[in-house]
Amino acid sequence: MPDLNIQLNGSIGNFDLSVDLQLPSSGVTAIFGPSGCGKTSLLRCVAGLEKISNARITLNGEIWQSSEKFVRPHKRSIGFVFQNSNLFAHLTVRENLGFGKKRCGNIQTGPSLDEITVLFGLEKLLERAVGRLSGGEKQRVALGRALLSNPEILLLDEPLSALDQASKNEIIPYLERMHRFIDIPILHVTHDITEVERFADRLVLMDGGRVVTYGPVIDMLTNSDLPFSQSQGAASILEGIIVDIDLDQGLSRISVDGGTFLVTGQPGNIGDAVRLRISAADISLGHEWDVSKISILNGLATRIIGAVEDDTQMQVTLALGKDGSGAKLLSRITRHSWERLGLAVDGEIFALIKSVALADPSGKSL
Amino acid sequence: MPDLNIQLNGSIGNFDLSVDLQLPSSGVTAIFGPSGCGKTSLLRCVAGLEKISNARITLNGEIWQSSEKFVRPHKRSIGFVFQNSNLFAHLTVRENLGFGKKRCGNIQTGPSLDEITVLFGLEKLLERAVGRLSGGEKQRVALGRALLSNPEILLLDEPLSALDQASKNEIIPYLERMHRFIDIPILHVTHDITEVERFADRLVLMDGGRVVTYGPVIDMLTNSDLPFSQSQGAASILEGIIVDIDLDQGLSRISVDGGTFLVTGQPGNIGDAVRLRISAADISLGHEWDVSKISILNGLATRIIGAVEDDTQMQVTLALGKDGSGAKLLSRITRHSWERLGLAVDGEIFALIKSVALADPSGKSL
Amino acid sequence: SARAETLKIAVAANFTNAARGLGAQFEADTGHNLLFSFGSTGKLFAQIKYGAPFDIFLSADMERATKTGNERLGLPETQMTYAVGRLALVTNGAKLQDGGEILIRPPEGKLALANPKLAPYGAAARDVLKWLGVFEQWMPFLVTGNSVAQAYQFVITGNASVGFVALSQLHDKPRNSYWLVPKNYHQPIRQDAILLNAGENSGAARNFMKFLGSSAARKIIARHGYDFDVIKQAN
Amino acid sequence: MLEIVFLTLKLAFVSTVILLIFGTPLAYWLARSPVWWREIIGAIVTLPLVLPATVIGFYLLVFLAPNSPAGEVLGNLFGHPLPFHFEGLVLGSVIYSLPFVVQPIRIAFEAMGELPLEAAATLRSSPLNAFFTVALPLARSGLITGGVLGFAHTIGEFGVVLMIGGSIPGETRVLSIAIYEAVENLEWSKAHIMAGGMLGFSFAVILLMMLLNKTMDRSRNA
Amino acid sequence: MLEIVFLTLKLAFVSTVILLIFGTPLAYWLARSPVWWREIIGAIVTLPLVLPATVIGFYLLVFLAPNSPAGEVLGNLFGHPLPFHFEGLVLGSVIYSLPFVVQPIRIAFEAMGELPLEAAATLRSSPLNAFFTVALPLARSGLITGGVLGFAHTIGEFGVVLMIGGSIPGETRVLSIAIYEAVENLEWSKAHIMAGGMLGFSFAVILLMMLLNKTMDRSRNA
Ligand SMILES: Nc1ncnc2c1ncn2[C@@H]1O[C@H](COP(=O)(O)OP(=O)(O)OP(=O)(O)O)[C@@H](O)[C@H]1O
Ligand SMILES: Nc1ncnc2c1ncn2[C@@H]1O[C@H](COP(=O)(O)OP(=O)(O)OP(=O)(O)O)[C@@H](O)[C@H]1O
Ligand SMILES: [Mg+2]
Ligand SMILES: [Mg+2]
Repeated sequence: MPDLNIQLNGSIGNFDLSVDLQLPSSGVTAIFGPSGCGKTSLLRCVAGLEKISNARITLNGEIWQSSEKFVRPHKRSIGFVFQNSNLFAHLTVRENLGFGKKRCGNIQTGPSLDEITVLFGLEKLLERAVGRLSGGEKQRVALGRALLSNPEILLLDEPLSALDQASKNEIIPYLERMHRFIDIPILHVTHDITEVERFADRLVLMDGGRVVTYGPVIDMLTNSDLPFSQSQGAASILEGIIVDIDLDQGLSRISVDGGTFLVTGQPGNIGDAVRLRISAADISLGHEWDVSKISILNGLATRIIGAVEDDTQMQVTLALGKDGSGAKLLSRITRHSWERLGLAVDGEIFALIKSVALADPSGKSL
Repeated sequence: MPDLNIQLNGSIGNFDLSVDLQLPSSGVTAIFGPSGCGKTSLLRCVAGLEKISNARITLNGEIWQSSEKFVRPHKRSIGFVFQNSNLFAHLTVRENLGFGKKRCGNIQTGPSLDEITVLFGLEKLLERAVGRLSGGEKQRVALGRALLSNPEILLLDEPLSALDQASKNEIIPYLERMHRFIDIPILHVTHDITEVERFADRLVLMDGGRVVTYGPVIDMLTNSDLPFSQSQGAASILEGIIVDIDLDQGLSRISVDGGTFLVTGQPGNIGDAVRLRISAADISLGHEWDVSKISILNGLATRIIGAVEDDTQMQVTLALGKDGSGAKLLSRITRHSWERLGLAVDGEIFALIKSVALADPSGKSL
Repeated sequence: SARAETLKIAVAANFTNAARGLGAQFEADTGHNLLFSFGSTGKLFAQIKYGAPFDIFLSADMERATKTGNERLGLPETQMTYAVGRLALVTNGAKLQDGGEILIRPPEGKLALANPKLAPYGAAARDVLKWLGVFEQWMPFLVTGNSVAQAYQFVITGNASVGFVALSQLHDKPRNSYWLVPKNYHQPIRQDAILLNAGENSGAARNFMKFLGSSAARKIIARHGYDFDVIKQAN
Repeated sequence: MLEIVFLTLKLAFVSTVILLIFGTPLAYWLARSPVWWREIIGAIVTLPLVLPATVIGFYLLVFLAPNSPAGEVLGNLFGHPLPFHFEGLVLGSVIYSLPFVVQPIRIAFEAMGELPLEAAATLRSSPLNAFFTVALPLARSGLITGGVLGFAHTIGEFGVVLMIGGSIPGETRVLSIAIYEAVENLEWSKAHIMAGGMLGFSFAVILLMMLLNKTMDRSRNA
Repeated sequence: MLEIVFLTLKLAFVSTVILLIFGTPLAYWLARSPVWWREIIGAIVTLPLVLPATVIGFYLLVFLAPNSPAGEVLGNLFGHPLPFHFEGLVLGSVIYSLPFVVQPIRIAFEAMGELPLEAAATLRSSPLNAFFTVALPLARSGLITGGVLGFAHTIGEFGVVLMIGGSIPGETRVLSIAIYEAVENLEWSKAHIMAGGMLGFSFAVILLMMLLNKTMDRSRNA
């Protein structure tokens, strides 16, 4: 049963917004689209900050907006991170963080102020006036403030855009853990496809105020009708389970539908479900694979199930397993290689992938 | 002769800033560092918005700040893009864009308002009040406004952070062209290492108010003392010249010091200097290379000139050419492969790199 | 003097209507032009002292006119009493049975009067209360206005039940709607005029001073509720 | 004399407090209400200014007279008619100083914009709570300025106060009336002393408030 | 009568213009100067308020008397002493209304913050140019409010004007004095008509200015 329902039909100023989304009440939904396509507007409607006439919004059966009803923003249990931070200028960092915490009742389930302070590296800033923070510091305080307010849904409007990679690498896994433990839905606006790949369960693709399409990230990224698979940054996401860990070599074996991958690092414990992101440009194709001659540790038997010519490159869709029944992979090779290797749809081929290319950039999880 | 000199020693509030930079008066200098390390403060000092007591700033021999002199901001020919856009709320988009243009004298060398409008996709927004723009739209207007003011130096504080990849792919090449034609220095604060790799000539690495190190991007990225080469996202940058273009196959041949690469797309015309970014994780090593068996089009003979063990991976530094006299490459492989292939420093090995992995994500230039 | 002159005359506010009557007559007679500035006597004196361009000062009392002369702001020899004010008692509707009898009765409501410090009518009103021996009794019930005009407003608006005002304010009211306080209940309210330095060489100004003492003028002044029984004639 | 000073301060403080209590919500409403007649109310609030103080006082006197409808109601409420009583002075001062209090506060509320209130709403702060914990602190400058102007104007105003108060010692005779009397009565040295004391005291109060405002200022460059 | 109305409007417009011309830079300075005695000037500007209008008028009279030093200088400058002339009225009105004009504008400048001016400076706009093209438009609400308050207060003020002007017909006798005199002289129907006209006219002017302010408003939610 879809638990977060968003139906919007109307306009803000003279910007038309037309959205119809049914989302589960947990997991991360990335909202993706060009500048000015209505991502912020969508979040504002969900938060009740914008009141579109013809709208229906429900969360877990509770009606937030319908033709008869409009729950005002402060009655909605949301955590909102504004695109521009929007901190309270008259309060210190500590008071900003505490503002929501104080008002969310006695529930002690959420994170504590200390926890957030440490996570976001705000220890030295707590007594600072927010006017004297750097851009990234503001963004961290804003995110911390939202997390502390113990929300039933998190609405994040590019919360990490002003942060360096190291900070992101600290924060994303935390958000990931949090949403898995507290099990609340997160709508996450971002322009960073790698954030989507690492962190999102579902993807909503918007353009010009409408939802172009939405669905599980894995399907969306490999769907050849969508721009993702066409782009140079195209990648596939595979879900697998850790079946073996070689601590000495620093390699883990992950079993996916139709094959096994060797990856560097230890993404979890044996039995854990993990996600593999494989960039299409990282997959080479070869008729043979000899692990003693080349540093490529993964050579998986696959069947070519599709190929799209894109200018001078081929976007090849592969299915793991000789019979092509396994998980799908995207590979991107030159037309030159496609021809020279004599490849064709339905042919069998090895997909060659370096273990190192499979490591998560954060070095923490996949 | 270094033409942009920045020496700062002092504090803003209780944040200590200590900078000593000599930069050429053209080219892009990326400023990189964690949130709160002083990047914005540095730009503000150069712009004259912050007045540190003990400072000396000169541009092309003109003293902007010294112990005797302080040129006020409006007397400095800067184009500043603020981290928070900082548009004029009382003006429309068109008036914001025109604000600097009007005041920069009669010089007609800079871009025109129409040009900027089209480039940044602002056609429909020109008469809009800036309070009603989306985050990305604001950022585009701010960047356009700075470019139109015909500056002698561009100070960009995360100008693209709120933009989607497609917009970035439009804007970055334009900035690149611009800085090459007008030949002004650009200081570019960013958290996105790929922006640095694509766009910057020099890199300034900051931390805690000090410059950790700075130098040409190419050296910095492959320098094994710096965090870049250690990270999973490590990459090398090679400079080369286009020697051949196969329009039919969509491949270009680029000659670098010690070898030749086949890349997809047409990054320029024959004879053009281009830059190749090669992610360390994208380079496989092999004892042999048969282009008819595998879709990897580049197999370059290299010599291993260094190897650093990093946990369970090897960070391998290669030099092109059998004699190891050519350009340097970084490769990252598992220790497992390193051992299985029997590799050692000074050994010869093929570096295997997909052409597709060498394509620029923008699809426009390398 | 055939040439028409413009005279600036500072006039105590209580004399406003009478002054207008006099002015009309004088202008008709002589062709001169009169500009009256009305104000409280204290204000007018301060203005004269600090350079106000008035030719003649019609004070509401004797002292300020004398002071004007003493400080050489005007010509002492021209000082004259042009009117003697009469005090009247009004109520806000209640019938005045027998003169000041209402003052003897236990106080009811507020008694309005002009500020004794600022306005001679106020001082006179206080004299009356003292003369009747009821000042102490009324003390807590006194409300003072800036001027007799304000005292009258207190009564008319119904906020004070009874008030001392100038007879000149009542000249169009029926004789039985107020009690004219006997002259001997208080010091006479002499209003003196004096020719100021600015008017020294003006024939029209001297003319007006002369006119002020004329019987034609007195008729007009009397009509506006003023007396003449103690007139110190200037020489 | 002490009595007069005390009464003056009492009037100024009471009026300022009342002005802030009523003026602040009014200013908030004027700054944010979407109704079309908002500006009409705004203009009406300013209107008392254009009449001379004594004239306002006179109309108030008529309006509040014991036998007028409003006077009767208010008289019953307070147990006595308002004119010639302290409460009447307060009423007159409040009406006459209202625009000086409302307008600066309104500007401060307008300058604040909607964003902080939106942030507050997303953090479960009700409109009322946000008014107190976000809007008021952010409009602090406006509140203090409004308060200072209201305070100063109440101290200095005497036209309305004289008219509606009747200058009753201990009840409605305030310092401004005493100074006025001294000036009119040519007791200039007395006037100088009183005026000097009043200026000195008020200067101290105003300066204190303004310095307080600055030291509380966290939001510069925010 | 027409003469009085004309004189009144002339006084109000001239004073408002002068108040804005001098009050705006003063407010800008008060909002942004880093010097420690800034707040002292701020308090001094507010101080005239605490004295009764007639008392202010009296001190101005003394200060500007032809035989005083200041009076001599100004007298020579204008060709005649200022008291009892139109110019004197303007001076008195300006001094007495200054705080009402300066404070709202100051708040608007403060609320604007440094950022727009920094942006202007990076676009080659000199401080003076930025003041006119950035600061003034952004402080528009404050300017209009200040102007409206100054205008209304000048129209309604009569204490200072009466003292320093002397109510000379055609020269210094303005409507507020005429209404005051009509009320004092018990000519109430005349007072009602004048007060009504004045209220109606002022209401129209104030409403117009406030609506103008709102229609020019681009910056909401900015
Ligand atoms: N006015 C000030 N007073 C005191 N400290 C300040 C002031 N302004 C900034 N700082 C501090 O100085 C440090 C550097 O700030 P700066 O804005 O230069 O960082 P930054 O490198 O631009 O960071 P970011 O990437 O987050 O924008 C921060 O820790 C910030 O909190
Ligand atoms: N109040 C308003 N009136 C009219 N148009 C508006 C208003 N607010 C936003 N818009 C327009 O609506 C469109 C969507 O804005 P929105 O902020 O939702 O975009 P966005 O997807 O968040 O973009 P970005 O990634 O740049 O932040 C934009 O074109 C914007 O100009
Ligand atoms: Mg947005
Ligand atoms: Mg910054």
